Amino acid sequence: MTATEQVAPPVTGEPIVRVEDLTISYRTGSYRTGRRDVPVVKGVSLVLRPGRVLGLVGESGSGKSTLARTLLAQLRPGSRVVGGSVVVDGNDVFALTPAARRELRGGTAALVAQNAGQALTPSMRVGRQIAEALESHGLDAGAERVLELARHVRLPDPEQLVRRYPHQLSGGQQQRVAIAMAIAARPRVLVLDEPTTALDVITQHAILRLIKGLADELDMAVLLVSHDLGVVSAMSDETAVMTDGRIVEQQPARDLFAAPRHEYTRSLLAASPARLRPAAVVNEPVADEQQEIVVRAENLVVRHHRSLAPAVSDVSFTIGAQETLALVGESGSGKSTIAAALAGLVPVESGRLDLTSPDGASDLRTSPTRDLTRTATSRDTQTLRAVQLMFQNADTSLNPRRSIGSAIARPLKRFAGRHPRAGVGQLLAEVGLPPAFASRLPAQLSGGQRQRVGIARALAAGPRLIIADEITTALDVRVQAEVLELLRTLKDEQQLSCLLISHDLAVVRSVADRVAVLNAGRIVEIGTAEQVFTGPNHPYTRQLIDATLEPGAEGLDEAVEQVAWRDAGDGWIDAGDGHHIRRWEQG
Amino acid sequence: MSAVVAVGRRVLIALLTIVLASLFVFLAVQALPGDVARQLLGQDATPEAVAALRETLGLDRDVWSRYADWLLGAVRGDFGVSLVSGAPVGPDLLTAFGNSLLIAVPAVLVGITVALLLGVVAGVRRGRTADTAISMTALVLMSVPEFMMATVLVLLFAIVFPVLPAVVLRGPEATPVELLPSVVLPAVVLTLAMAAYVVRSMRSSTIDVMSREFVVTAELKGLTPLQVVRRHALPSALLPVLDVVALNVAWLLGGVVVVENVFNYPGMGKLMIESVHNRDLPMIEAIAVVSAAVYVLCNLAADMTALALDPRLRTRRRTRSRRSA
Amino acid sequence: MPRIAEPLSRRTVLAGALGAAGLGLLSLSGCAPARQEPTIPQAAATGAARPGGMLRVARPAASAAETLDPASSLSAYEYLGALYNRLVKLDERGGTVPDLATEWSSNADVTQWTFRLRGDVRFHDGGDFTARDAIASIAHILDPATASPQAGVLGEVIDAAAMTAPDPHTLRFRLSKPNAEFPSLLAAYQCYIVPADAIGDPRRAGIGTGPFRLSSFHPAGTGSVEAVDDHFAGRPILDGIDFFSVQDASARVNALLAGQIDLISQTNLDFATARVVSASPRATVARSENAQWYTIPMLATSPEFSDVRVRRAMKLAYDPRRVVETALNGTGSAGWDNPVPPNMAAFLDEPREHDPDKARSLLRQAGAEGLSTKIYTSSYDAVFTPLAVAYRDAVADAGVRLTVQNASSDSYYTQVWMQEPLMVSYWFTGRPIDQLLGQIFRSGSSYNESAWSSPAFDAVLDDARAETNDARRRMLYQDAQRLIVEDGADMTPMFGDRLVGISRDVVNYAEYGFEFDYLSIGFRK
Amino acid sequence: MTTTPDGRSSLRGALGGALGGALRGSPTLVVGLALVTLHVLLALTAPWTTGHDPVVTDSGDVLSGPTAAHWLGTDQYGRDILSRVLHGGRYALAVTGLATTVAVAAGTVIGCFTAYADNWLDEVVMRVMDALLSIPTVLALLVVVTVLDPDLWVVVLAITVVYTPAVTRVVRGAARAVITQDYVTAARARGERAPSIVFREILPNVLDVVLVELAMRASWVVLLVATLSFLGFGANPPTPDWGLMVEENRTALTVVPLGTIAPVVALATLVVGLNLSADGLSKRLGVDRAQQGAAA
Repeated sequence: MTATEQVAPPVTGEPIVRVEDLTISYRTGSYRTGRRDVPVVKGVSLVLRPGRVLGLVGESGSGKSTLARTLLAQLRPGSRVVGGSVVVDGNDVFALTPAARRELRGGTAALVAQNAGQALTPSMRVGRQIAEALESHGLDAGAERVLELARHVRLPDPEQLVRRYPHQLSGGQQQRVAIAMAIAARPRVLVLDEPTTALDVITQHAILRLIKGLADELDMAVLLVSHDLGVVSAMSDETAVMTDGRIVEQQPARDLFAAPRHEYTRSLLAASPARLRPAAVVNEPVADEQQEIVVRAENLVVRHHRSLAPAVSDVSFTIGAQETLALVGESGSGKSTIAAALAGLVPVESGRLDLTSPDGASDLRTSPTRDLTRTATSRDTQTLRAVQLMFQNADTSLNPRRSIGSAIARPLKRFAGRHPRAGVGQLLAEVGLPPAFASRLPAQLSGGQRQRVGIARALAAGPRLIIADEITTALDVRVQAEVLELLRTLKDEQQLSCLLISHDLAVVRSVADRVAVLNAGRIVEIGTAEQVFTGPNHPYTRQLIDATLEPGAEGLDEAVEQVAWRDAGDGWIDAGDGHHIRRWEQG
Repeated sequence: MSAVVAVGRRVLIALLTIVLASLFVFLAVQALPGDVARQLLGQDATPEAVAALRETLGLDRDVWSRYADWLLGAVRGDFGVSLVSGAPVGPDLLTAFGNSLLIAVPAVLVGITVALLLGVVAGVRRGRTADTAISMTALVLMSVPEFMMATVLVLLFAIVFPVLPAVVLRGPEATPVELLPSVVLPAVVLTLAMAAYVVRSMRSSTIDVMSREFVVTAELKGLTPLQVVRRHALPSALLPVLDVVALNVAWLLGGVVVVENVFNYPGMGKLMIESVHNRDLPMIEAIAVVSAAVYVLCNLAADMTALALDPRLRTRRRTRSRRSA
Repeated sequence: MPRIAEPLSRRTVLAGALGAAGLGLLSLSGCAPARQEPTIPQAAATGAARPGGMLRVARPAASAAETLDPASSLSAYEYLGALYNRLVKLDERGGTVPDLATEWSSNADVTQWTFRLRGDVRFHDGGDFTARDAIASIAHILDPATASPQAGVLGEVIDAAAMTAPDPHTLRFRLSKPNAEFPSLLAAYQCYIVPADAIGDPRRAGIGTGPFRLSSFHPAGTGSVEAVDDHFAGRPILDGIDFFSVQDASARVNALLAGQIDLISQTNLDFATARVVSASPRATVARSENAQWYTIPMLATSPEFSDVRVRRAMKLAYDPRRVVETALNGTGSAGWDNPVPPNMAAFLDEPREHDPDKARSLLRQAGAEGLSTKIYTSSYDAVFTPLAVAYRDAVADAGVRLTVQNASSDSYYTQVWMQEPLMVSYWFTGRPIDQLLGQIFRSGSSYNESAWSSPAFDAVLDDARAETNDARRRMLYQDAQRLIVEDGADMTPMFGDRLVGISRDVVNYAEYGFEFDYLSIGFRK
Repeated sequence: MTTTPDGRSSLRGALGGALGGALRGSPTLVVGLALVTLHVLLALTAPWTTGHDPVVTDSGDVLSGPTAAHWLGTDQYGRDILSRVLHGGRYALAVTGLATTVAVAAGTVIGCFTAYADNWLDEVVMRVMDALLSIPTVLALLVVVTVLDPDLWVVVLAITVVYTPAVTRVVRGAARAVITQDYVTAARARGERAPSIVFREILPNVLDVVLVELAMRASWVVLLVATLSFLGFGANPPTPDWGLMVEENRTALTVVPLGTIAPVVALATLVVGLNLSADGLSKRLGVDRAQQGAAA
C-alpha cells in the first residue's frame, strides 16, 4: 500500500464492508515446472458504506474483479487469501461456516455479473431463478413476490416474462433479471462486476439508471467494477483506480476525474477517446465536391437467408478517397453485414455496390469500376486486393497456429508480389513492431500487438479501402488509443479510404470524417462527424449520443429513454452540406 | 421454419440413413465369398444343383434389381424369407431382438443411471478420493476387453460359485421368463463395458459446466451444493453426454455379438454372426435395418432429451446456412 | 460332407474363440507348476449305472435348417442314433454287425445281397417295421431331390428298382456291379430306417425304431427324447436325453464346468482345455481313440504338387511322431500317411521311412528345391493350427519353407478346400474300409480332396470289391494303402484322440462309427 | 514451432507446437506417453532382447512355468511366452498405428472439407457417414474381413471403414467452430481456394482435436485388433499377437497362467497408456472430451 495516494473517504455512516490489507495469490505452474504463487491482489484496503457507490476502475488483469468477488467469499479455483481480511456485516467472510456463507451469498451481499446471458441458467425459467434467490434465504417465493421483483426491475410484461427462458430475453432484460435475483433478499451490499459491458449504449444507460435507483431505494452499499471510465464516472460517489493488484488512487469521483493525482490515472484519462477529439478535429472534413468516390453503395439490400428479414435494406452511401466513413448503431443494426458485403463474404440481394478506380490507377487497369456485389470467390485479384478487412477480435483474427510472419506474408505474396522476407519486416516496422516478431505465434503477443499485426496484414495487400470492424472494442483504453492513432497515421500516409464500424460514439467522433447511423438495417442519418455530433439529429442518433457516458460525466441523463419515434415513409430531411436525416414521426 | 417441416425433415433424414445403411450392407454382402446356395447344399453339391438353387433363390439376377425388389418389399413391411430356414425373417428377428432387449434394457437403465451419477460425483469431487477411485475404475474397465470380463464373471459366478448359469442352453424358443436367470451376467458385462465411457464423459462434462458462470451465479445466490448441481449444473452437463449415451445404447443393441456368443445368448448379435456365416442376405438386411433404426432412434431420443433439457434448442430458429461475417 | 459328414460342418466363426478365457482362474493363486505330464484320462468311466435320469447334451447345431431326416445333409446328428436304427452298424474294428438286420449273405459273384430282418420291431407310432420301410428309406436316400451325401456311394451299385422284398422280413439287393463290402455301405449314418409312409411328412419326422422317441425338436434349438420301454434291444438306462444347441465351443465347455450339461457332443477339446476339464470337480474327459483323422491334402492338380516327386518329398521330409507330439501333445498316434486307422482290421502296418535328405534330393530332382508356399489353416477345428505349425516346423529340415495362413473358418470349406494347393483338413474315422478308400481317394469321387487320380489305385479297389475271399480282399485293400502312401497326394500325419468333455457322473460313454452307445450310457450309482 | 525465414510455417511445426505445449507439466500425459513409448521401445527391440524365436515350437518343453530359460514360461506348443508377448507388441502397434493413422487422416480431411463446403456435398457426405455409423461395428468388420482374407492390411482397411465416419463427425464439428473464426473469414476475403483454406487455416487448428482423437481411437483400435485376432479374424497363427495368445492360452490358465495374463497385461497397459495420453492431451489442449467418449 505504499504507492497509494489515498485520501480518507468522507464518513457517511458505518462501513458495511471493510477490506483490510487483502492479498490474494493465484497458484500457477505444474509439478514439473514447479508451482508458483502469483499475487493478483496486493495489500488492498477499502470500505463500503450503505447508500454509497464505490467505483473500481482498472484495465483487464488489474485484479479488480478478483477483489470484488471476495465480498461474497468467492475465490477462483487456485486462488487463496495470503493475507488480510474481508469483513462484511461484521463477519470475516473467509471464516464462515458453509451455512453462514450461503446466508452471506445473496442474503447480505449479492452479485450482478458482466454477462447475464451466461450468468443465468439456460435450462430454468427466469421466474424460477428469481424465486430460488428468495427461497434460499427462507423468504416467500410465491408467484406474486416474484412478479413484484420483476416489476421492481422494470421488466416489461412481467407475467409473461417470468415464464420465459433466459435466451428468450434481450440482453437488457437478462441483466434486469440478474438484478432482480441480486436484490431479491434485500442484500445490504451489491457487487456489480462490469454489469453493462456486454450491452448496447442505450440499454447500458437504462440498466445503470435502474441500479442507481435501487441502490438509493434499498440503501445498499455498491461496489461497481468497470473498465469503462464513463460508467464509473457517472455512477460512483467515490472512485478507486486499480492496476497490477493495487489501488493506486481513491477519491471522490468528481475530484478524481477533474484532477487525477496518480500518473496511472492520468494516463488512463488521457487515452479515453473523448480526450482524443481535439486531435481529430484537425482532420479537415473533406466534403469537397471534386472529391473522388472510391466506394458507392446504392439501395443495397442484403439478406442472410431467404426466410429472414433483410439484414440491410435500402442503404446508400459513398466513401471518398482518403475518407473515413463510420457506421454506428447497436448490435444487429446491420453495420457488420455491410462490411461483409463489401468484403464479398455475403451475397448482395439487390442494389449496387461499386469500387471506383482513380484515373490512371495502375491496379485497376481494365475498367475503372469494379462490381463489389460479387462474392470473394468470383472477384478478380485486383478487386480482392483493393478491399481489406480488419477484425474486432484480435484473438480470432490471426491463425493461432501460424506465425505472425506467415500471416503477413500471405497477402504480400498473393497481391503485392513483394519479396516476403523484406516485406514482412518492413510492414511490422510500419505498425510499430520489431521485425523479430515475424517468427512469433499470435499467443505470444498482447492484444494490442495482435491488432497491429491485423493492420499490417491488411496493409500488406496494398489496398484502396480498409474495413475496420470494431477493431478496438476488445482493447483496454490505453491500447485502444494507440491503435487508433496508428490507424490514422497509416491511413494518411498510404492515402487509404476507411470504413470504420463501431458502436462507440467516442471512438467514432475521434477518427471519422463522416458518420452513418444505422438502425434496423437502415441508415437513419448520414453526415460529417461534426454535423452528426452537433445536430440537428434524428431522435435515434440523439439517443445514442445522449446515452454515451464520458469520463467526467456526473449522473445519468433522464431524457435518454424517453425518446420514441417511428419511420415516416421514405423521405429524407436535407440538413445541408451532405447531412441527411431520415424522416420520422413521434410515436 | 415450422415445426412440422422440421419434424418431417428429421424423419426423412432418418429414413434415408436407414435405406443407405441397408444398401451398403446389401452391396457388401454381395462381395462375401461363397453364397447361400453353396452354404445350403454343402460341399459335395454338384455345380448344377448349386446353379439351380441360385436360380430358385433369385441369386442369379443383377444386384441392383434385387436390391430394388428387396427395398420395395421392405417398404411394405415384408423383409423376405430367410434363405436358410425358409421362414419369414420377421418373427425370428423379433424374438432375437426382444431377447437382446432383455439384456440391454436393464444394462441401459442401471448402467446409464449409475454411470451418470458416478460421473457427476467424480466431476464435482474433482481431484478428491472419490474422483480418483471412480476414474481409475473406469479407466481399468475401458482397458479390459469385454470377453475377458465375461470370462471372469462366468468363472466366478457360474463355475466357482454356481449361482448363475454360465451359458443359455435354451435357444430362440426360450420364453423371456426362462431366460431371466441367464440375463444377469450378460447384462452385467454390458453394463460395465458401457458405463466406463459414460462415467468419463459425464465427469468431464460436469467439470466443464461446474466452471460456467451460471453455476457460479447459482452458488453466489446462496444455494446448497446439492441444489446447485441438481438444478443448475446437471441439465447442461447432461447435454454433451447424450450423444455418448445414444451411441453406447446403439452399440449395445448392435454390437453385443461378443457377449452373446460367450453366453450363447439367443439375441440379435448371435443371429447376426450366424446370418453372415450363412450369407442369409434377407436376415442380414433385416438386422442391418433394425440396427440402423435403433441407431437412428437413439440419436432421435438423444435429440429429444436435449430439447427437453435445453430450452434454447426448442425456440432457436434454423441457423443461418451461410456464415455471416 | 467330409468331416463326419454334415454334423461338423458347422460354422465355428467364433468357435474356440470366445469365452473360456479364464477357465482355470480358481487355481491361479497357488499354482505355478513347472512341468506336468498330461493327466488326461484314457477312457470313459464304466460301471454300474443307476436306472433313469435325463442326460443333458450340448451340441453345435448344424444349421437353422437342420432336420431329423437322416438322409439329409443337414440332419441333426445326435438325435439320429437315439431315434433310429440302421440295418447294420459298424463295430470298433470297422466290422459290419447286425442292427435291424440279423444276418445277410450274397451270391457267388457278390452281385446280389439278401438281408434277413428282425420281425419284432415296431416304430414309435406303433407300426411294424418291415422290408418295405427299409426299401423306402434307401430309395429316399437315392432320390436326387433328397441330395443325400450317401446317394453317390449307394447309387454306384444300386438304384431304387434294385431292391425287392421277397417277404416282409427279407430284403434283397441286386447290384449293378460286384461289391463284397456292400453291407458296410448300409452302415453309413444316413441309412437310418424310417417308416415308409412317414417320408416327406415333416409332422412325422423323428419316428423310428430307436431306443428313444422324440418329445420335442427345435431346429438349432433345444430338443428332447424319452426312453422307449419295450425296445427290441432292451430299455435304455436313461429316462431321456435333453439336447441343447450351443454354438460356441468355449460356451459348451463353460456349461459343462458349471454343471449345466453332462456331455459335450462333437467337440474335440484341445489339449489345454482338456487339462482344465479333467481337473474340474464336476467334469472330466473321455477319450475316443483315434477318432479324428487329420490330413494334409496336396492339390495334385496344382503346379506345386503335380509332380509325384515333390509329393513324396513332402512326406519323407517330416516325422509324424514329432507332429503328434507337438500338435496333440501325444494324445493320438502317428499316421505315416496311411489314412486307415490302426485299429481297423484292414490296417497296413508298414511305416514309411523318414528321410529329410532324400526329400531334399527329390525336390532337387523335381526342380523345386527350397520349396516355399502357404499352408492354410483355420479355427474350424482346434487342432488345425497346431498341426499346420507343427508340420511347417517339421519340414523345415528338408528346406521346405511354409507360411501358415489362417483363413476364416466359415468359408474354409468353400473357399480353401480343394482350391488351395496345401491345407490341413480332417475326417472322422469310422467309415468302413471300402467307403473310406473309395469315397476319398478314388479318381473323381466327390470327397477326393487332393484331386489325386490313379488308375492303378482305382483298379485295385475294383478288384477288392469283386473279391469274395476275405483274406485276399484285405490284401488288396492293403495294396491300395501302399499306393496312397507312395504316390498319393494326401498326407495323414496323425490320428487324434477325440477328447470329449463329460460329467463325472456319467458312466459307460462310448461312441464309434458315428453313433453313441445310447443303451448303456447312464449316471453313476 | 519451425518457421522458415519467410514466415511460412509447416503443418509439422504446428503439430510439434501443439504437442510440445501439451507436454509441459501434465503428469497424466507424461505417464501415458511413457507407457506408450515403453511399449514402442520393447516392440522395436524385441528381436534382440528376448533370446527366443517367438514362433519356434519345442514339444519337449510345453506348458512350463517360469524357468531360467523361459522367464514367463512356455505355451502349449513350447513357445517362449515372453518373446511372444514382446513380439506381439509389434503386431499390435503396427496395426494400431496404421489403422488409426489412416482412419484419423481420412476422417480429418473429409471432416475439414465437408465442414468448409457447407453445402450439398457436406449434406451428402454426412448422410453417408451417418449411414455407415448406423451399421453395427461388428457387422461391418465381419463383412470386410470375410470379403477379403484376414491379413494386416485387411484389418487396417476394416478398421478404417469403421472409424473414419466417427472421426469425420468429430473433426467436422471442430472444423465448423474454426470456420467461424476471423482468420478463416480473412482468407475467404482474400479469395483463397478451398484446399488452401482447409490446409493452411483449418487443419492446423483442428490438430489438437485430431491429436486427442488419434490417441483415443488408438486405444480402441488396440482393443478391437485384439478382439479381431481373438475371434480368428486378425493375425494368422503362429504370428505372435496378444489377442491370439489369449485365444490360444486361455484354457491353459491353470497350467500356465502367464500365457494369458502376460498378453492381457501388455494389452491393458498399452490401452491405459493411450487413454491417459488422450486425457492429458485433451486437458492440455483444451479439447472437450465429453463429446468424444463414445464407445467403439
